[in-house]
Amino acid sequence: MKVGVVRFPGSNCDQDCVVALSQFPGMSAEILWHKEDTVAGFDAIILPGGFSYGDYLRCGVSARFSPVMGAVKDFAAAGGPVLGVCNGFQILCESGLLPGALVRNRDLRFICEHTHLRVERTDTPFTRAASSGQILRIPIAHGEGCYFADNDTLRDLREHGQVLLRYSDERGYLSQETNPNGSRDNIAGICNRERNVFGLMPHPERACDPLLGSTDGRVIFQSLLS
Amino acid sequence: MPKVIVTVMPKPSVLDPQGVATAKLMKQSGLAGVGRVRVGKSIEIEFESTPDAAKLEGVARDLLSNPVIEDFRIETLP
Amino acid sequence: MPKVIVTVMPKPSVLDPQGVATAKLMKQSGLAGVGRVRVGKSIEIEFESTPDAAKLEGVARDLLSNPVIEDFRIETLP
Amino acid sequence: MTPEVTPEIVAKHGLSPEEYARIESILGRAPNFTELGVFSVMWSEHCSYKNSRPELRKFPTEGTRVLVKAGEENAGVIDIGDGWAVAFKIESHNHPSAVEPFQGAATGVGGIIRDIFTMGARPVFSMNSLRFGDIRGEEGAANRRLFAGVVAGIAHYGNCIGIPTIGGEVYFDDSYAGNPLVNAFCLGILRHEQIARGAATGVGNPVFYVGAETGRDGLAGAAFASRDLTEESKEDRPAVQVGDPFREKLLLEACLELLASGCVAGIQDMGAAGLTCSTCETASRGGTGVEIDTEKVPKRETGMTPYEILLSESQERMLVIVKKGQEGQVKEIFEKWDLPYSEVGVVNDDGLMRVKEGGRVVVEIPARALADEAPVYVREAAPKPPPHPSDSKKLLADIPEPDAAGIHSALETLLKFPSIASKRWVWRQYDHMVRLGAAVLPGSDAAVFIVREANKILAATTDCNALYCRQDPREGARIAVAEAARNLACSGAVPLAVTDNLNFGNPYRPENFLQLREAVEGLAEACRQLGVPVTGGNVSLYNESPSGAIDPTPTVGMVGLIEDAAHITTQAFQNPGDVIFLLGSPGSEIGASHYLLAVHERKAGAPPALDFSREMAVHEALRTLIRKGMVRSAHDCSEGGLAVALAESCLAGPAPLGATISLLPDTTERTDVMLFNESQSRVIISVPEDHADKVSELLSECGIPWTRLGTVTDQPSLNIRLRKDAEYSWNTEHLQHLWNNTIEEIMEG
Ligand SMILES: Nc1ncnc2c1ncn2[C@@H]1O[C@H](COP(=O)(O)OP(=O)(O)O)[C@@H](O)[C@H]1O
Ligand SMILES: [Mg+2]
Repeated sequence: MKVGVVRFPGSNCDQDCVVALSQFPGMSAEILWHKEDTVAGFDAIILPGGFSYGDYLRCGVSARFSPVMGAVKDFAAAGGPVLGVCNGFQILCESGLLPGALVRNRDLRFICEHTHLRVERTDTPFTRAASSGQILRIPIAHGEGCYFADNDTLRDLREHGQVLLRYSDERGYLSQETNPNGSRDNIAGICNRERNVFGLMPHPERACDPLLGSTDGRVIFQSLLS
Repeated sequence: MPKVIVTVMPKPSVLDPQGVATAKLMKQSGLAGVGRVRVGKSIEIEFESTPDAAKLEGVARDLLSNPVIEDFRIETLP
Repeated sequence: MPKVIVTVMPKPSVLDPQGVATAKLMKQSGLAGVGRVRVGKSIEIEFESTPDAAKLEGVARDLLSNPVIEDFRIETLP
Repeated sequence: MTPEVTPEIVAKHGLSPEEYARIESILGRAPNFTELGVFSVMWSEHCSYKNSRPELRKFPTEGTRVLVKAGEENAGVIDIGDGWAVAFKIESHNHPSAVEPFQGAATGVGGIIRDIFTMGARPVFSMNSLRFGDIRGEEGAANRRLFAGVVAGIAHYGNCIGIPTIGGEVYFDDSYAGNPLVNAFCLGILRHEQIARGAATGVGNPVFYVGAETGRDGLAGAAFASRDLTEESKEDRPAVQVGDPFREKLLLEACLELLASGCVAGIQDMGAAGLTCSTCETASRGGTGVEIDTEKVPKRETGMTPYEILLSESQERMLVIVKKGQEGQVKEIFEKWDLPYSEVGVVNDDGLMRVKEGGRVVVEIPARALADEAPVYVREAAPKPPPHPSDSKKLLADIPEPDAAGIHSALETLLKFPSIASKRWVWRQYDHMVRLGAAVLPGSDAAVFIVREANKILAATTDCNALYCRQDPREGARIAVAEAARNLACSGAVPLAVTDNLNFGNPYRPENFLQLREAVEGLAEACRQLGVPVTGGNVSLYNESPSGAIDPTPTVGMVGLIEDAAHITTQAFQNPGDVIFLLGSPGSEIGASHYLLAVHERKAGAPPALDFSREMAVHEALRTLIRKGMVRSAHDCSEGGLAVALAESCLAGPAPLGATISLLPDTTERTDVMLFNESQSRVIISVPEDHADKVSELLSECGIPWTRLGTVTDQPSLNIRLRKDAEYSWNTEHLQHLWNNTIEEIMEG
C-alpha cells in the first residue's frame, strides 16, 4: 500500500508520519508536495500535523487554495481513504470534508501530553483492527483542538456512528476531567458519513515506537493496511 | 482609497474562553461593572478600488469567518 | 446596558504576518483591489453600569493591548 | 538628509569619545551618520564582547571531538561518531523579553534556531533557561505576566516551526523582578562534510538576501541589549521585533536544501545588528570585501533610509553568498519555498564593507575593523569580598532544630517552592514530542532525544544555581558545570561539550565585573577538570532593574551521548521492592541552600564545596552500574538536598510510589541538616532487589562513599527514619499534588 503524506508549507509532522508508516511491512509512504495537483498512484492520503501556511487567520483555512487539496477532495469523493491528524483534521473541517470546527483549547494554552482515547466504532478503514471500547494511549499536541459542532450536527454524527474516538480515562470513563481541551462530547476524532475520511486531534504516529512510551497508535495504521 | 473593517465574533452559542479570561482580568484590575466579554477579530482592509459588495460579503462569510463558529459584520469607511 | 468595543491593532510599523496572509487569501479567492490588510482583536464588553472612562482607558492600554507593539481605540455604543 | 555627526549624536549611539577617535583613525576621516550607526551596533557589547572578551579566552575550547571551535562560526560543532556531528548554542533574549515577553522570547527562539541551521545543521531540539521574579501573591502579578508571556512565546515559535522543546530550567527570585532571563538553546544535527561557513569567499560571487522583507522593527536591538533596563528603556520600545515562525520554517527548509545543492560559498544569518553584522562578518571571515546596495533589499515599508535598513533587526532573514554561475538553481529553491529574495551585492577583494544606495556610496569601512577590531576593555574588578561562612552550625545558630511537625512542613514548603515545584505547567505548553525523539519526557534530570537520521541518542541539560553564584560566583560556576555533567550521568550519558550563557549586571560596576571574572574562571576550571570543551555561548550584561543587578547567572548547557538505548535512565522510581542507594556521602553543608531560602527566607552562607575527583568518581560509578543494566532510576541531589531528591523520585511517575528510608548516621547532625543539606556529588539510585548485593560490591570497588538507604514501596508514603526518635512520614499522593500543581494554581488561580 502506497500512502501519500502531504507536505504543506508549515507541515511539521510529515516526516514523522513517513517514519512511523515505514515500520509496517507492506506499507510505503511518500511525501506529496502541496503544489502537486494529482494524487494518482496513492492508495491513501494523510494530511499531517503542523501549521500549514502558518495557520494564520484560522487553522487549516489556507490549505483550501492549495492545488493538492483539489486532488484530495476528488480522491475522497471517489472513496479513497483520507486521514487528517491534528492540523490535518483542522484542514478537513475547513475544507468541508468533515463537519464542525476546531477552536481554541478551553484553557487557552497549547497542550502536549499523553491522553487516553476510547474507540467508539470499528466499522471504518481506520479503526477496524481495534476492538470496540478499546482504550488507546496516544499523545495530543495542539492549541486549537477543541471540537465544536452545533447540536443538530452532533446528533447527526451520533446517529450515523461517525464519532470514532473520545477522550476518556484509562478505564474508558468519560468526564470533563478526561477532556483535555473542552471538545463537545469528548470528541477526539470523527469520520464522514461515507466513513473514508477520518480526522483526529491525537497523533497516532507518535505512538508507534516502544522507546516513546506507547505503541497504541499502530492500530490506526494497521487498520488502513488490512 | 476605500477602507473596510470586517469584524468577526464567536457565535453566542460557541464557548469563548478568551472572553471569559479577559473579563476576569478586567475585573481583577479593578474596573467596576464588567459583564460579559467576547473576543473576536478585527480585519482592516485597504482597497485600491471600491470592492464589489456582493463578493466582499461572500469573502467575509466563507473565508474571513467560519459560519460554524463565527458571525461577521462589515463596515465601510469613507 | 452600555456596551464598549475595544479594537486592538498592530502598530503600523510592526510586522503583521497574519494580515499579510489574510490579504493573500482574499486575493486568491478572487476579490479584486485588495491592498494592505491588518488583523487585530475586537473585544466587546458589556457593562452593568457606565464604566469610568479613565479607568477603561488604562485597562485598554495596559491590559488589553501592549503599547510596545499595538494601538487601541475605544468605541462606546449607546 | 542624514543628521550631522555631533558629540551628542555620538554619545546617543553609546560610543565613547575614545571610541569615536578610534573610528576616525580607522577611516582616516570622520564617519557619516550611517557609518556611525554601523560602528555603534558592531561595537556594542552584544556584538563585540568588548567587556568580556579577555575573560572568554580563559575557556578550554580544544578537544578531540571539536570540529568547529568556539568563536569561529555561529556555533561550535562536535563530532558524535559515524560521520555525524552536532552544532549547538545558547543565546539570551533578556531585554526584549522584559518589554514584550511573548514576542521577545519567541524571537529569541527564532534567533538561536537560525544560528544552528546557518551551520548547515538541521535543528532537532531546543531547551531554555528562564529566570523571573517571585510569581507568588499580589506583588507577583507583573512577574506572572512576564512568565506566562515568555513561556507562551517560546511555545508559539517552537511548536509552529516543529522543533521540539524538550528541556530547560526555571527559577524564581526577586533579583530578576523586572529583568527576566530568557536563554534559548538549540541543537542541530549534520554530517561532517555538511558544515557550512559564514565566510564571503570567491571574488565576484553574488550576494543574495533571502527571507522576510526588512522593516523598521527592532532598530538597533544589539545596542538596546547593551544598556541597563531603566525607565527610559520604555522609549526604546520599538526595538522589539515580531517573529514569524512560519517564515522561519520555510527559510530553514530552503537553506538546508540550498546547502545540499552545493551552490553556496558562504551563509550567515541576520541576527543582532542585521544586515550590518552579516555583511562585515562574512567579509572579515573570508578576508574579502562585500558590497551591497540598499535599494535592492526587499522592504516592507516605504521611505527607509540606508541607516534604517542596515540597522534593522527584522527577523527571519539570511545572507547567502552564491557560487557564481549557479544563481539560477538558487533562485529556483527560493521560489519553491515562496521566499522573497534579491541579489543585493557582490564579493570583492578590497577588504571593505561598502554599502550603496543606488549609485551613491553611503558606507565604506574596512570589514575587519568592524567585525574583529572592536575595542577591548579589561574592566576593573572589585577586590574579592571575604567568603561567607560555611559552617552549618554557625549558619543555623539562631534557628532552632525543627520538631517533627517542622520537618514535615519544611519538605512540603520546599516541594511547593516555585523554583523546585514541577514545571509541568511550562512544558505541557511545549510540543516536546514532534520529531519522534523524546525518549525521556521533560521532568527528569536531563532530556534524552533519539536522533533518528543519525541513529544516535543524545542527552542535554541546562543548569545554574544562581544562589550559589551570588554567594560565591566561582564555586557556583564550578557547581553549575558539575551539576550539568551529573544530570547527564543520571540519564546514562557521557558529556561531550558545553555552551554557556553569562548573565550579569553592568560590567562598569567593579563588583559585577568581579562576579563575571570569578564565574568565568570557575566554569573554565570545571570544564577542564571534566574534560569537556566550551563550544560557544553568549554574554548578556546590563541585567539590572531599578533594585540592582541580578544574581550572577552563568547558565551552562551541556550535551552528552548515550551509547545504547538500554542505558536510558530516568529519575522516577520504577518498581516496588527495588533497593535505594545513595552514591556519595550524606553531607552536611547547609550554606546557600534552598532550605535556608524557602523555609527561613535567607540567602546566607557559602555554597557547598565541590571536589572534582569525588564528582567524577560518582559519575563513573553510576555509569558503570547503568552499563551493567543494574539501575532502574537515578536522580541527583540538588536544591532541597536528599529529602527533596527522594520525594521527587517517588513523585515523578504517573502514580506516586513510596519509599522507606533509614539513614542512621553516627553523627549528632541536626535533622534538618541531614535531610536538606546540599553537599555536592550525590546521586540516589534504585536497583532491582536481586542486584543489590552486587551493586554494594561494585560501589565499594569504585572507592566512593555510599549508603544503602532503603526500598521502594507500593504504599503512597515516604518514610524516613534518622534516629530512634526522629521518624517522619509523608503521604506521597499529597506531596505529588503539591509538587505538580503549585505553579498551575499560581498561574491559573
Ligand atoms: N559565554 C561564551 N562562552 C564562549 N563563547 C562565547 C561566549 N559568548 C560568546 N561566545 C562566542 O563568541 C562568538 C560570537 O558570539 P555571538 O556574537 O553571540 O554570535 P552571534 O553573532 O551569532 O550573535 C560565538 O562564537 C560565541 O559562541
Ligand atoms: Mg549568529
